[in-house]
Amino acid sequence: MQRISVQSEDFDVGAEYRRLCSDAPGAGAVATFCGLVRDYHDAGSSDAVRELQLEHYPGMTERCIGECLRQAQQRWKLLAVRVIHRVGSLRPGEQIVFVGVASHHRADALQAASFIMDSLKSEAPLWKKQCSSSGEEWIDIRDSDREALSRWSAAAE
Amino acid sequence: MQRISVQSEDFDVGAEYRRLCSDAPGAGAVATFCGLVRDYHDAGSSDAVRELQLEHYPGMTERCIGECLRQAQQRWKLLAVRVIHRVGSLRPGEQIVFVGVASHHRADALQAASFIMDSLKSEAPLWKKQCSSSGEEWIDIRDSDREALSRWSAAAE
Amino acid sequence: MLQIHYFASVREALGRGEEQLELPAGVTTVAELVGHLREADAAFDRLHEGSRPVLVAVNQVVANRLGKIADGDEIAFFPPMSGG
Amino acid sequence: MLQIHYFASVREALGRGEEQLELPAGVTTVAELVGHLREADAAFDRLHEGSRPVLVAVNQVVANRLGKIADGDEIAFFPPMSGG
Repeated sequence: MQRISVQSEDFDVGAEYRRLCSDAPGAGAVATFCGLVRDYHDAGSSDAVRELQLEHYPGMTERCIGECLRQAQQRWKLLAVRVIHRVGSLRPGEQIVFVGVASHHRADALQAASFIMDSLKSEAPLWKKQCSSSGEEWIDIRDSDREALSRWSAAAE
Repeated sequence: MQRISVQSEDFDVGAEYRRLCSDAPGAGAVATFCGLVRDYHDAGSSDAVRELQLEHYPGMTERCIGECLRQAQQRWKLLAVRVIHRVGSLRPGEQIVFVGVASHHRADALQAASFIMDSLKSEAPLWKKQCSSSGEEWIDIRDSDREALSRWSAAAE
Repeated sequence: MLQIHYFASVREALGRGEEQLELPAGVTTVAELVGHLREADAAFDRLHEGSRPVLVAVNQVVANRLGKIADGDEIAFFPPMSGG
Repeated sequence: MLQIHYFASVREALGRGEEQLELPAGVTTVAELVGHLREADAAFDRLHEGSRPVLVAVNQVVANRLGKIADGDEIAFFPPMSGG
């Protein structure tokens, strides 16, 4: 059981958690991750972010997230997975992304949630533009995000 | 900001998530883990579990969980942490344990949640007794739980 | 006919999000299509001189320079992903 | 006086959850206290013959056999933890 949504509307973490539990009645573990818009991008920058614009490639985004989930299902024993990614205009403090995983054992749920976040960040066609008092700027992928994903391929060898 | 509860009452994952967000207003990442009572203990066993009794050492449990959180705070940059562990009589499907972590970046929240679960399982004085049609049985710590915790000490070296 | 999409900084640099293009004669790979577009469009050419790589997807799958292109394909150009 | 607690399978095997004990003469370590209790109580002795280890906490901190014991301490005996 897996559900993927790319949407401009906000989501309710409590409701998503309850749905994972009902999608996976025998689960012993449910891990969730929620990403929120921070009010700065780089620790060194003093510019407060006023808005984040999230653009995506409709169709390909859902397909790429589906491929991340397929890989996660191959590596871990998962009972239910939920991914929501918001697009459009977001403000600091708002929810951007949700990953929820239900499994029998805790290591599967926690590792899969971590893997799904790492892979969708580098592989799903989504782009963030940050608007602050000093102007607008497209955000580049962080080196740490590239490294986060490459760790998983090393672990699989 | 950290909150620890050892209680017989159930808890609301959505409400705990919202409290983590308000405890950590600048957070970019919130990871949660919830453990549920499974209806079997070992995959090989066909005995359906009817009840799980959770006994603890009042005072020492809170102290040990606090020590797990202190270690997590030293290893990762965390903005807010919440742990709830239920005690008393639980039925299959019920929530047993909640760990929630808010941080700036996703790796801190996800790794700390995983570490806290691994360490409280092996270090907090809580014991599970499983009641099924074939009788009552105290559950022993799994080898996999011991290994899960020892991985973290190896990672710190 | 190719259906071409541009996203994010690529879309902004070109001033358009999509267009249709008659499959140019002799173009069978991503590298050949990119070569054709760089010659035909100065703004597209400048994109490839910049520090931010331009990625290509053929029919919604990321492709390298050797990726095959055929009439009717959906092609997209965009910078590295930064979602999540 | 020592305040002694027993938990889980240890509590059930002994049939009691807590008791008070006058600090026995010559007992200054966990190992000496365990030795004293094994001599004084056959059920406690049998616990230490079993396959499941018996852990000891002194004042709510897990102690090894060399851990110090003094009058007024809170001592607890229990099997390995299995919470979470």
